[in-house]
Amino acid sequence: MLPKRIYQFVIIYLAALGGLQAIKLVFALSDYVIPSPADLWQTAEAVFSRYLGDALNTLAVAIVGHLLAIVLATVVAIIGRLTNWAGALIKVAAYNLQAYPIVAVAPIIFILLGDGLASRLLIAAMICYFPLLLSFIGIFAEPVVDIEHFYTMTGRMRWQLEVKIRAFENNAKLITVTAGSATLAMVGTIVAEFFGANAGIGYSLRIALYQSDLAKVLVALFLIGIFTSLYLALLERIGVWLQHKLVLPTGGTL
Amino acid sequence: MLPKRIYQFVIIYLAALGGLQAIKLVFALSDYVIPSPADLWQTAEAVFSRYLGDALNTLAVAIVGHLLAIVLATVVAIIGRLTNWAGALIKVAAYNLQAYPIVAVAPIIFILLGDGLASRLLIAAMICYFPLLLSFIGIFAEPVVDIEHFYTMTGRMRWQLEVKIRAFENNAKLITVTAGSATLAMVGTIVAEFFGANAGIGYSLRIALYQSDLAKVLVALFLIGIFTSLYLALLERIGVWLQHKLVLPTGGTL
Amino acid sequence: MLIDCRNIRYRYPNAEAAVFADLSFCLRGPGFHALFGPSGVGKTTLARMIAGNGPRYEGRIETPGVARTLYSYNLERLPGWSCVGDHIAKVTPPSRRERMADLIGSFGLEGCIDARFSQLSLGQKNRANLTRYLVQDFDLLIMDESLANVDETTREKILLKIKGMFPDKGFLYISHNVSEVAKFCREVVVLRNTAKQPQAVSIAGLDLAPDQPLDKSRLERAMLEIVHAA
Amino acid sequence: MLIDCRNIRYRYPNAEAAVFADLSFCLRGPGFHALFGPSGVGKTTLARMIAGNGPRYEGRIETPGVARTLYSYNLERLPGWSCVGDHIAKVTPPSRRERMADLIGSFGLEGCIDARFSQLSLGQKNRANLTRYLVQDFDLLIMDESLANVDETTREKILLKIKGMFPDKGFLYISHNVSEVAKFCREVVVLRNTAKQPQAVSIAGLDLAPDQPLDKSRLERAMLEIVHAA
Amino acid sequence: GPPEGDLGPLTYRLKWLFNVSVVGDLYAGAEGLFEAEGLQVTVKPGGPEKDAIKELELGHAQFGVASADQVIRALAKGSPVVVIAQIFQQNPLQWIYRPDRNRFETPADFRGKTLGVTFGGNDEAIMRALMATRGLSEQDATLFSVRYDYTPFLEGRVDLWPVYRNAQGVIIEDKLRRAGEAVAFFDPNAAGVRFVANSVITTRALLEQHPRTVQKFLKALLEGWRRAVDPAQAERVLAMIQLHDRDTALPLLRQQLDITRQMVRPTAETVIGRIDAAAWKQTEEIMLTQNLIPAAVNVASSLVSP
Ligand SMILES: Nc1ncnc2c1ncn2[C@@H]1O[C@H](COP(=O)(O)OP(=O)(O)OP(=O)(O)O)[C@@H](O)[C@H]1O
Ligand SMILES: Nc1ncnc2c1ncn2[C@@H]1O[C@H](COP(=O)(O)OP(=O)(O)OP(=O)(O)O)[C@@H](O)[C@H]1O
Ligand SMILES: [Mg+2]
Ligand SMILES: [Mg+2]
Repeated sequence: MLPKRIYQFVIIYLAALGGLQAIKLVFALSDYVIPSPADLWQTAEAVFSRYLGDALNTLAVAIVGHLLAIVLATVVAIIGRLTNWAGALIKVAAYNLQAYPIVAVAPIIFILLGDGLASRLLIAAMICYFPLLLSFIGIFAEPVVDIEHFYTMTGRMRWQLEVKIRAFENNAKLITVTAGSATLAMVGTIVAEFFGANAGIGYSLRIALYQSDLAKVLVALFLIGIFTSLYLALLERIGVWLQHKLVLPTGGTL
Repeated sequence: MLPKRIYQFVIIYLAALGGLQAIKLVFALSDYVIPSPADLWQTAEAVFSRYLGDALNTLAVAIVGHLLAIVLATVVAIIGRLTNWAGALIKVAAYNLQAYPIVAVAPIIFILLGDGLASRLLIAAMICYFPLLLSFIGIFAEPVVDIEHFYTMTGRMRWQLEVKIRAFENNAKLITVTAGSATLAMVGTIVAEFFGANAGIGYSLRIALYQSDLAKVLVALFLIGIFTSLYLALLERIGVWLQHKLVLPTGGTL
Repeated sequence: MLIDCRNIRYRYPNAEAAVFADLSFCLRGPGFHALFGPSGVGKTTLARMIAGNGPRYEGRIETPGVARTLYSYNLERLPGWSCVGDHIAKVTPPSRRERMADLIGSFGLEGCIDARFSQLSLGQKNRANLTRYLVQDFDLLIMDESLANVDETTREKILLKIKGMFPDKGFLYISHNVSEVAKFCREVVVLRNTAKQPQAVSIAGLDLAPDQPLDKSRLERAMLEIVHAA
Repeated sequence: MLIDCRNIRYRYPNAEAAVFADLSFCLRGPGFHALFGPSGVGKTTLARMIAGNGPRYEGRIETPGVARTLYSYNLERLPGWSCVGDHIAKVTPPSRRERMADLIGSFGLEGCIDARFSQLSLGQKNRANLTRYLVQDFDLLIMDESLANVDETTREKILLKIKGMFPDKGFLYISHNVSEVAKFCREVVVLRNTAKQPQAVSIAGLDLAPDQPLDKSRLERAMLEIVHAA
Repeated sequence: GPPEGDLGPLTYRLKWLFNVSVVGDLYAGAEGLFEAEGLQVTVKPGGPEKDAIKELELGHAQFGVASADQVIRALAKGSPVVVIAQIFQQNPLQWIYRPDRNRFETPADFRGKTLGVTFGGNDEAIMRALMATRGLSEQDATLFSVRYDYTPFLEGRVDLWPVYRNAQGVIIEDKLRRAGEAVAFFDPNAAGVRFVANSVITTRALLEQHPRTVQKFLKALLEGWRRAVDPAQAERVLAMIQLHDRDTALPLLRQQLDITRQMVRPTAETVIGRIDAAAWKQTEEIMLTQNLIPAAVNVASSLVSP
C-alpha cells in the first residue's frame, strides 16, 4: 500500500509535467514561463536536499496540527450537538470562523501569537479542522435508533454514550475522513509558512514565487506530494489496523 | 431560522469587536493597530455600499463554485469507488491536487485560464470540493448490506444503483455536509479573489490589508459573515425541505 | 388495573385507512399478558403508544399503578465496542448481578457472553437484548416480538423462567405463535382490523406456571377462540 | 439431487467451538424443504454457504442441477425512494407481471404497495421482501426466517401459495415453527450441535399440498420426531 | 543624561525576507556589531503578513523597518512611531519592461499601455503620482492588478511590471536575458517622483526614555550598512548573505549587492542612513493628494536623526 500510493503519485506528477511541456510547445512559451526539463533537473539537483529538510519540517508540524484539528473538530461537533442556545452559538461561531479566509485572519494571528511554531500550528489546524467538523457533525447528529433505544428508555443515555455509539457505528466513515484530512493538514501548514514566512517548504515556496522560479516551485510540489502521500498511506494503515481492532474479524458479512 | 443565524452571527461579531477594543485599551494601542469605534463607523459609512456590491458579486461566484464542487466531488467519489487501477489513480490525483496549497497552484491556473471569472470559479470549487469529497467517499464506500443484498444476489447491482442506495440511506449526512460546505465555497471564492481576481470582496480585502487598514478589513469581514450566514441558512432550509420530501412524514420513529 | 385504553383513534399521516377506530380494552392486574393479531393490524403502534413513545393519538391510555414501562423489540442491537457479557453487566444494578447470571444461564447465553453482538445468531441477539431489559426496574415490560427468532423449546423455557422470576410484574408479550400465547398468557388481547367491532377482544389464556401440567383440551379451546377472534 | 453437503467443517475466527464438525447431509429433488434447529446451531451460516456467500469452509457443498440459488433473509430492506409496489415492479421481468400481482394479492400486500418500506409493519416487510424474490429466476430459494414476523394464518396461506405456484423449484425454508415445517415441508434437515453425531438428520415432513386434508396424527408424529432429533 | 533602565534583549523586525535588501541589517547582526555596543538584538525577517509598526506598539519588537507609506498611514492614525534612519536614498521600486516592444522614457509613454500595480501597495501610489505628473488619468492607461506571480508580464500581457530593482529585478532580468530577451527598468526617481522606501523606526516613548539605547542601536546598524556596502568587503558580505539567502546564485547576488550599494550610497559623500526630509515631504503630499490619508500628518516632526 505504501509504495503504491507513492508510485501512483509519481505517475500523476510526471503526467502533469508532461502536460505543462505540451502547453509550452503548443503556445510556444519560453523557458522563463515554463522551465525546460533540463532546467528542472538542474534546479532539482541544486535544491533537493535543502527542500527535503524543509518538507520534513513541514510534515512534522502538519502531523501535530492534524492532531489538534481532530481534537478541535471532535470537541466542537460534540458541543454543537447541544440543542441549547450555547450549542447553537458555538456552532455558528465555528462556521463563521471558517468563513474567514486564512489570509484575512493570518495577520491577526501573527500579531497575537508571534511568528513561531504556535501560529504555524494554529493555522494548519484551522484549515484542516473545518472539513472534519462537517463530517463529524453529520455523524454525531444522526441517531442510531436500534442501539440507542435501550439507553434512552432506561434513562441511561448520556451525551458521552451517545457520541460513543454514533462514533463506533460510523467508524469506517470517521476513519476515512480523518485519514483523508491529512492532506488538509499539509496544506494548512504550507499556507501558514507561506504567509508567516519562517520555515518549512511553504517558506521556500514563497521565495521561489518571489523569484518567479517555476522550476523550484515544481520541485517543492514534488516533495509536498511525496510527503503527503506518505502521511496519507501511514494513516490509512493505522486506519485499517484500527478497524481490525474495533470490528473483530468475522467470517464474511451479511 | 434565517434571522436566527444572522443575529447569532451579529452577536459573535460584536463580541469579537468588543474583544479587540479591550485589547486596544489594555495595551494602549493606536488606531493604526486597532481602529476606534468612531473610525470603524466612518470607514463603514464610506465603503459599505461598495463592499456590499463586492460581497454580492462574491456570493454569486461562490454559489456557482459550490455547485461545481458538489458535482466534482460526486463524480470523483463515484469514480474513486472503482477498485481498478484507474479508480485508484483518480483518487490519488484527487488527494494530491488538494495537497497543493492554492498559492502554489494559482500561477499554473492563471497561466492556463487567465485571471478572469474562470480562475475564480475553479479555485473556489477546488477549495470547497475536497472536504465534500472526503465525506462523499466515506459514504459511498460503505455498503448498506440489508438493502444491497437483493440486488447483488440477483445480479442487478449497477454502480448507479449502489450510489443511489448509499446516498439515499445517508441523505441526512449528505445534506448536512453539503450545506455546511457553503462556508468553504465562500472562502474559496474570497481566496481566489485575493490571489488572482480584480473583483469581489476578496479583492477589496486584499487592498485593505495592503493598506494596513483594519477598519476596512473588519467591515469586509462583517459582510462576509452576513452573506455566509445567509447562504448557509438558505441551504439549510432547502435541506430541511428536501429531507421532508425524501423521507415521508412518519408518526414518530422507532 | 394494568392498562386501560379508551376510544383510541389513530391514522398515520398520508395513510388511507385508520389503524385504530375507537379501540378500547383493559388489562387487569400484573401477570403475563399477550397482544395478538394479524401482521399489520397495529400491535407495534399500540405498544409504542402504551410505552409513551408512539405517535400522538386521540383517546386515552392509562396505566394506573405502573410507574415504569419499558418497550423492547426484536431489532434492537447492543453496541459493538465490547462483548455482550460486559454490556449486559454494565447496565445491571449491583443488586441484580445474581439474577443476571441466572438469566444468562437459563437463556442459554453462556457461550455468547464473550462474543460481540454482531457475531451472534439472530436468536442469540433476541435473548441477549431481552436479558438486559429483565435486570432493569420496571412495572410493565412490553416485548414486541422480542423472541421472534428463538426456537420454540428455548422460548418456552424462557417464558417459564420469566413468569417464575417476576410473578408481580406486568408483561405485554407480542408474538405470532398462537399456541404459545394461549399456553403461557393470562389474558390475550386480540387486535382485529377496523372493520370489526369491538376492535379488541380479550381472551383468557391458560397462564401455565412452571411445573404445572398442560391441559391439552383447554389449550386447544383457547387457541381456537383466539384464532376465531383474530 | 438438490443439495449435497459432504464433511463440512467450520469454526468462526476467534470462536472457541466449531459450528460444524464433519457435517454431511443431502436433500433430494425439488420441493419445499426445511432447515431446522435450535437458535445458534448454524442454520444461517450453512444457508449462506450453500448460497455461495458464506465464509470459506472445509468440505464440499454441491448443488447439481441448481443453476441459480437465491438467499433471502428477514432483515432485508427495500430502498426508500419510491413506494414498495414500484420497487417490486421494477425488479419483476415483464413476463412475470401477472405472477407478481397474484403474489401481492395472496400475500395480503394490496394495502402496502403505495407505502414506503419504512412505513410497513415487520410482517409486511417480510412479505414485501419475499415477493420480489419469488418473481426472480431461481432453482433454489433459501428463505432464512423470511416469514418470522408474519402471523401464522397468513404464513400458512403464503406457504401453500408458494408450493402451488412453484412445484418444480427447490426451497430451503428456515423457521422456528415445528408444526409448520412438519406440516408443509417434504424433508426437514435438523441441525444439531457438534456434540451429536451425525450433526444433521433428515426427517420426512407431511409436505401438505393446497386443499389436501391434514392427517393430525401423522403431523404429531413428525413433530415429535423433529423435536427429538433437535 | 539620566540613567536609563536596561531594556534587556531587543528585537529588530525587518520588512521583508532575508535577502540583499536587508544586507546591512544582517551584517550588523552576524558580525556582532550590536554586541559591541552592549546590546543584545535579534534580527527577525519580515514577510507579507508582518507589520513592524504593530509589533512595536504591542511590544513584540523595539525597532523595525517599515515603508514610508506605512509610517505615514500609522501617523495619520495616531501611532507613536518615529523614523530614526532611512537606509535607501533612492527607492528600489522600479518597473521592468521589454525595450524591444515598448519604450518608457517618461510617464507620457504610459498612455495606452497596460501598467502593473499592486493595488493598495506603495507602487500604486507611485504610479498614480507618475501619471499625475503628465496629467494622465485612469482612462489613459490600463492598470493591471499585480499578484504573487509574474506570469502576466512574462507572457507579455502587461507592459510594465513593478519589481524591486536590486532584488527581483536582477533575477527576472537574468531569466529573460538567458532567453535572449532584453529588459529595461523605468525609475520613478528619474521622473521626479521621490517616494521614500523603507526606513528604520522605533516608538517615541523608547526614543525619549532610552535615547542612548537608540543611539547605540543606530550606530551599530549603520556601521553594519557601511561595511555591507563597502566594495572592499564585498566577498565577505557575499559569503554572509549566502548563508541567509540560499536561493540566489552567487553571480546574481553580486549584481544585487552592486545595485543595492548605489541606492544606499549613491555618492561617496552620502551619509548612510540620512533622512531625506524633502523626499518624505513629497511622499506625504502624494498620499494626501491621492486621499490615502485624511489630513496632513506633518511627517517632518516624526523624523528624528538621533
Ligand atoms: N410510519 C408509518 N407511516 C405510515 N404507516 C405506518 C407506519 N408505521 C406503520 N404503519 C402502518 O400501520 C399499520 C400497523 O402497523 P404496525 O407496525 O403497528 O403493525 P403490527 O401489528 O405490529 O404488525 P406486525 O405483526 O407485522 O409487526 C400497518 O398497516 C402499517 O403499514
Ligand atoms: N461473524 C461471526 N463471528 C463469530 N461467530 C459467529 C458469527 N456469526 C455467527 N457466529 C456464531 O456461530 C453460531 C451459528 O450462528 P448462525 O447465525 O448460523 O445460527 P442460526 O442457526 O442461524 O441461529 P438463529 O436461529 O438464532 O438465527 C452461533 O453460535 C453464533 O454465535
Ligand atoms: Mg410489529
Ligand atoms: Mg439465523
